[in-house]
Amino acid sequence: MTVLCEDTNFSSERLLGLYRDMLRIRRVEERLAKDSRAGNLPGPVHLYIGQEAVAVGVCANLTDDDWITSTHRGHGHFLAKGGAADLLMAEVYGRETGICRGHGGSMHVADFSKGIIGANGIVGAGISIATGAAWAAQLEKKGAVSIAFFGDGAANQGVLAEALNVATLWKLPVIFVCENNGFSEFSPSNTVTAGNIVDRAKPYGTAHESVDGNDIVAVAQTASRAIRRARNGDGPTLIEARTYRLHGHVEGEQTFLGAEYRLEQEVSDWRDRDPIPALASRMIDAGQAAREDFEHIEAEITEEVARAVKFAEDSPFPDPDAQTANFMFA
Amino acid sequence: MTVLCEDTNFSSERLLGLYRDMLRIRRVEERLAKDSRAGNLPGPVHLYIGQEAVAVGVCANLTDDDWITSTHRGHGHFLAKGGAADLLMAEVYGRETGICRGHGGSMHVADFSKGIIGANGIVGAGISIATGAAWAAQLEKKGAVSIAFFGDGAANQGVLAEALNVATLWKLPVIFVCENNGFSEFSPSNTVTAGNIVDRAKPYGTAHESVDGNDIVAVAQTASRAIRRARNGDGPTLIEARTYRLHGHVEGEQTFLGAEYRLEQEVSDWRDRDPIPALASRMIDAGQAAREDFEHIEAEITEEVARAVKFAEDSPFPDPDAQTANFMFA
Amino acid sequence: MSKKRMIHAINDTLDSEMAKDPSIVLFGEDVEISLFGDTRGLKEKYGGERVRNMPISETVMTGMAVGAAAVGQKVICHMMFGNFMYTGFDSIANQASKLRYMTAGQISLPIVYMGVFGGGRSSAAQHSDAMHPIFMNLGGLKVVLPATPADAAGLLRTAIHDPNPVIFLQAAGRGGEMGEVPDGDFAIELGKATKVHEGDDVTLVAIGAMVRPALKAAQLLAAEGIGVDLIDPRSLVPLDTDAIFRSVRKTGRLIVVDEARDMCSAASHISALCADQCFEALKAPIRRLTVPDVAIPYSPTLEKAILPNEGSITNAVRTLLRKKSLAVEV
Amino acid sequence: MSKKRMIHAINDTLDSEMAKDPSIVLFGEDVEISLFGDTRGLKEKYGGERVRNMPISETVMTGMAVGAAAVGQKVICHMMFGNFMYTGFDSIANQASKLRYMTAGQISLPIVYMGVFGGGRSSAAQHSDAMHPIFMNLGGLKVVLPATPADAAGLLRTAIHDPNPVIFLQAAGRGGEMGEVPDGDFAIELGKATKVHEGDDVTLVAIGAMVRPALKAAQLLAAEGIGVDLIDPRSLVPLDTDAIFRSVRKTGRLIVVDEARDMCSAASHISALCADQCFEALKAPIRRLTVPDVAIPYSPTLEKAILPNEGSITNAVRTLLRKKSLAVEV
Ligand SMILES: Cc1ncc(C[n+]2csc(CCOP(=O)(O)OP(=O)(O)O)c2C)c(N)n1
Ligand SMILES: Cc1ncc(C[n+]2csc(CCOP(=O)(O)OP(=O)(O)O)c2C)c(N)n1
Ligand SMILES: [Mg+2]
Ligand SMILES: [Mg+2]
Repeated sequence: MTVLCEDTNFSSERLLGLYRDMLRIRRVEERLAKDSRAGNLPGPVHLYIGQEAVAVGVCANLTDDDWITSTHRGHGHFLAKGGAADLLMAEVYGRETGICRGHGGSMHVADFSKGIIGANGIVGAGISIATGAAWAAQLEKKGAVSIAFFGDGAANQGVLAEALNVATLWKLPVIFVCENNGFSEFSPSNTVTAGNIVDRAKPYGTAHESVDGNDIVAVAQTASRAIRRARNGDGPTLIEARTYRLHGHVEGEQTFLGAEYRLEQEVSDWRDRDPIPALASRMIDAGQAAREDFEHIEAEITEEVARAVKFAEDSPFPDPDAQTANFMFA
Repeated sequence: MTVLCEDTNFSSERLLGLYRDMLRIRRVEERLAKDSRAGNLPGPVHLYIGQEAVAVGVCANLTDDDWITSTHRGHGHFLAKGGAADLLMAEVYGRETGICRGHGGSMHVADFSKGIIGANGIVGAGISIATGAAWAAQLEKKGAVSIAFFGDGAANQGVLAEALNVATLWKLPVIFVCENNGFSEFSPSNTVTAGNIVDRAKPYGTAHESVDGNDIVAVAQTASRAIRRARNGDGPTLIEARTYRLHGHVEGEQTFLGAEYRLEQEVSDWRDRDPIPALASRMIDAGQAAREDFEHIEAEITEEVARAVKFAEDSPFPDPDAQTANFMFA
Repeated sequence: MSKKRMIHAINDTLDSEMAKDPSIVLFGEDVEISLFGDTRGLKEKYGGERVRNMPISETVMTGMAVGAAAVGQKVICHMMFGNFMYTGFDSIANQASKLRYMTAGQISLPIVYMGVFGGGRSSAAQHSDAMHPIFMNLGGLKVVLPATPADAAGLLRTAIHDPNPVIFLQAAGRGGEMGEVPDGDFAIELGKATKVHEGDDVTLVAIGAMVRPALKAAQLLAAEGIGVDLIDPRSLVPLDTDAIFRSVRKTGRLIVVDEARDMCSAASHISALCADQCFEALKAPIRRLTVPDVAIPYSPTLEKAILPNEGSITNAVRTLLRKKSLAVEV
Repeated sequence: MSKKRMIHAINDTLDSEMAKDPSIVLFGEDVEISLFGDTRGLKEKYGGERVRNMPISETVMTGMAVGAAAVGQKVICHMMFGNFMYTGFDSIANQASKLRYMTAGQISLPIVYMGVFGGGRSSAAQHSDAMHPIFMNLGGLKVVLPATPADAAGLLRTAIHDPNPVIFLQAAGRGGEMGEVPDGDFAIELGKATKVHEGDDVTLVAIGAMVRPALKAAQLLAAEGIGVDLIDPRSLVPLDTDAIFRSVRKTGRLIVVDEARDMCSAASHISALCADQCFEALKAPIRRLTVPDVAIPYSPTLEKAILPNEGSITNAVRTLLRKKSLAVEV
């Protein structure tokens, strides 16, 4: 019997914590998938299911004083960074009690009190925002870092090149985390993305690492190295995490897309590499946890999600008379 | 006695032609520098003096059916690609007879009949336009290529990364020619540009070459290889040509800048490497030309410039009543 | 005549024009599979060189359209959501809108920038702007907003062959709407308004998605004995001022219904035109029904409240007509 | 009081505010040496972390401003020419203008985007737009256009500390203009117009660079016995509608002078507001003096002809007042 990971940072307790954080994302989003199918959600949702190890692995190294920017597929980052499930759920339901009081919705969930600058409906936009937050962190000299999560599709936005250049020159404490899930919307990556994304750091002399994005321990370790460099003033890192989204680009896409754009075999291969059961098996195999530990967590999360749903369902929709233009200017 | 260049493409006659083309740019712009000092020009001018070998060396491989896009420092590209000195001069003077009938000015000289899509006041903008023209060339299947000239400063615009990616994926017949003159406006390149620009092609798997931009033969050969690849359907190339502008960023900058931003020594070192006398000496040393050849060319160019100036000076300013909104829509 | 959805009317028009004119090319993100369905099936018919998926790279994309059009292609540049035109804004605002004028008409630029615009579906702030006023202000761009499937087909056909850049905005809420579309290749001239409802008491000018609620309002008001002259301009550049002025001079009253934010909206401009040109015919203040100057909120209650609708339109008409004295309101 | 150029008034204001408030940071291309002089000397005083040269990367730049401001800095983002705001448009239009609203007021975004705008100096199409209407239409942005050195100082001081994004546009032709500036830290509230000239016959609202020719026109007309009430709104968002309405209700006549292109200009919007709110006071059509809907031409004869000036303003006033009958003009 060997421990799963020799890195002493990964105690059983910590690993179970990571498991819990991944499962929370999974169960919240499974509920949203169901809601979407049932027509309960006002707008579109892009689910993170299958990619949980990236957000959780990276955010495991962060505190509320660190900043993240996220994407249209942002629920996972929100929850992993400490955002509350009930506030998320109420937001996606469009309710007054949502984290943005219903003004933002799924693509704009943000909680500045937790360092969550927010999801973003513009592909690639979080990259520049995180770079700016990193400049602020550098000026404040408290060792905070800033993380930009973005997809492989977003890596084709020129803003990434601009950000790598300026962040490297200024040694900004920013980590660019590219979640390469193999698709840029409905286009397979290799049809729209030349070369390897991680290599895009090289011409600038930016630190870079590539990692299995479905291996939470590997992600956490890679991120930890990058974050340490950033906190030490050694500048940015580009991390490419290879992963897969087990759901579609957007929930309900089957109803309006004319064609299938991915192979069943591919989906099922990746389902076999689902990061959540993978961590559980590895822990059990290594004797670091028992099946009941996971059942216990499952039960807790089930309850948490049920509470969040009830909270959202019981909340009123925002009253337009009270709201319009309220938040236009500070 | 050895010939200057073993490449049989470089006969004495051709080399003298390249010399003439460089000298034309030089003398036209020296006149514009004088005009600028004298307050004769309506708007600002950014001179190409010192960089002539790049435009001439590249354009030596092109025909009127090929396309170029240029920059704010665009007179050299215009003339090298076959634009007429008198039409350029009249345009910069703001006259009705200018190539854009006074509507464009120095930063917008364009002559579509010569394949000159035009100078551009937006740094980096020509990159995407050339990429689009290359797509058209690919569709038309006549072997035309498209060249984007841009500066080292422009290389920090994200559009370069976007263009490298798409042009490589689509195998577009476009050559990205970065004229690295060491300055991005008034900022030394190394303060705003991380790494080597030529390396920015690598992550996409784009062909790339770096060349001494003051050596016209080297430029012409490098461009020739890239253009051959493009015409053969083998896709784009990024060329980095190292050069220097012997004048300032914009004529007259001394009068409004508070400080010097480059060393006299640096300027004089580069003056010693001026591509125009360099070619003359090399040809004379190799016995490929005699001093009188150059004197002859000098005399011809002097006359051509004088004619161009007279043409411009004798031309009326455009009549606003006849013009306004004339060119708004086709 | 056959009944179809607007999105299918667009798809059919693209298909029939591409079949006839090989110089028409179309590109954009996922245009092959087609998120909305408007470009579906075209790649299969016209091949991968003429119908091409782009990487997520709006900056290079809008500029490629300029380059390809400048050298002879008719380009359809599919931007998906109008808000992504902001991402690729430079080449629309600084290039496409200006290049013909700057070069004194050396070229035409047959580009259609297509996108979905406007609110109503909880797509939230970054997918719901009504950005036509911004493009109207740039000059050099035509701006088209069809309200029915037939108009979408007829206007798009004209737009594709127009030698100028056209912003073609399809209302988010209208794509799925059914309507009769004439068979065959029918085209509608840009700059020709339609009279959607006839009446003598008040002129309503309604734009894009606002035409439908305005028509319902007009029908309702007709039953109350109030005669509404309802005009759909269909294109905002060029704008059929004749039709609008004629109506306002008849009714003496004008309300403009526009889904744009209020400040510098199309409603502002049409109001201003009439306050200048129809002054002596006016019997009442000119009113605008627009969106408040905020981002579009996600929650349906909030979004519904800020968009003009049948109720707010009928109210506005009734209020305007009830005004016995024209007392100043503040 | 001391007499200074507008550019020095801006420089002094930046200096005094940065001295007092260490959370103010400033960045942009060549802000260290400073092309215009407005940021000169600040790096030497406040260090390279707070005053930073950017690479030519407007896309990341505007977004970095959002990120840094969202997490607590007061950011001055120097865009050089207003046209380059188009290059970095996405983060202004999709992020800065919306982020506070989308997050239901979780944050403030103290950013000043500075730039030079407008024509008059043969800077040609890509350096001469008057783009304030575009920013007005985006919502969520304040828009400030000082006409004198004193206003530049007082408004900029307020803008820097305003918790919202402010577009601060300095007229290209005005930077070198002298004017008395009060000593000390004087601030001018945004949304407060000034009455530049008093009169009873016609209201002129003039914006930015148009204030000076409008004042000259007012003085000239005063000598002819025509009383011009000349209002400079100074900020367009917020707009001092009270001051404008009060004047229009007094004079019954309005001409708006705006250097923007006509369609959806600030002139359109102010006209529309008055056609709605001051209707019963109006004695004559509302006129706009704006720029035709074309790119700004280079040649001085062409440029001069399209910009409103003293002559066209006096003519417009005389024509409006001469109208005995209010016959319809087309
Ligand atoms: C600027 C912009 N362009 C296009 C889109 C439409 N869009 C939304 S998500 C998406 C694909 C993003 O791919 P990737 O970055 O790989 O993220 P993933 O969806 O795979 O997580 C696209 C094209 C957008 N939202 N913003
Ligand atoms: C989008 C944009 N940003 C900034 C500028 C201002 N500007 C004009 S030239 C220049 C420097 C360009 O440097 P480089 O690309 O190296 O060309 P060079 O001047 O050295 O030939 C800058 C910053 C501009 N014209 N356009
Ligand atoms: Mg992806
Ligand atoms: Mg340079």
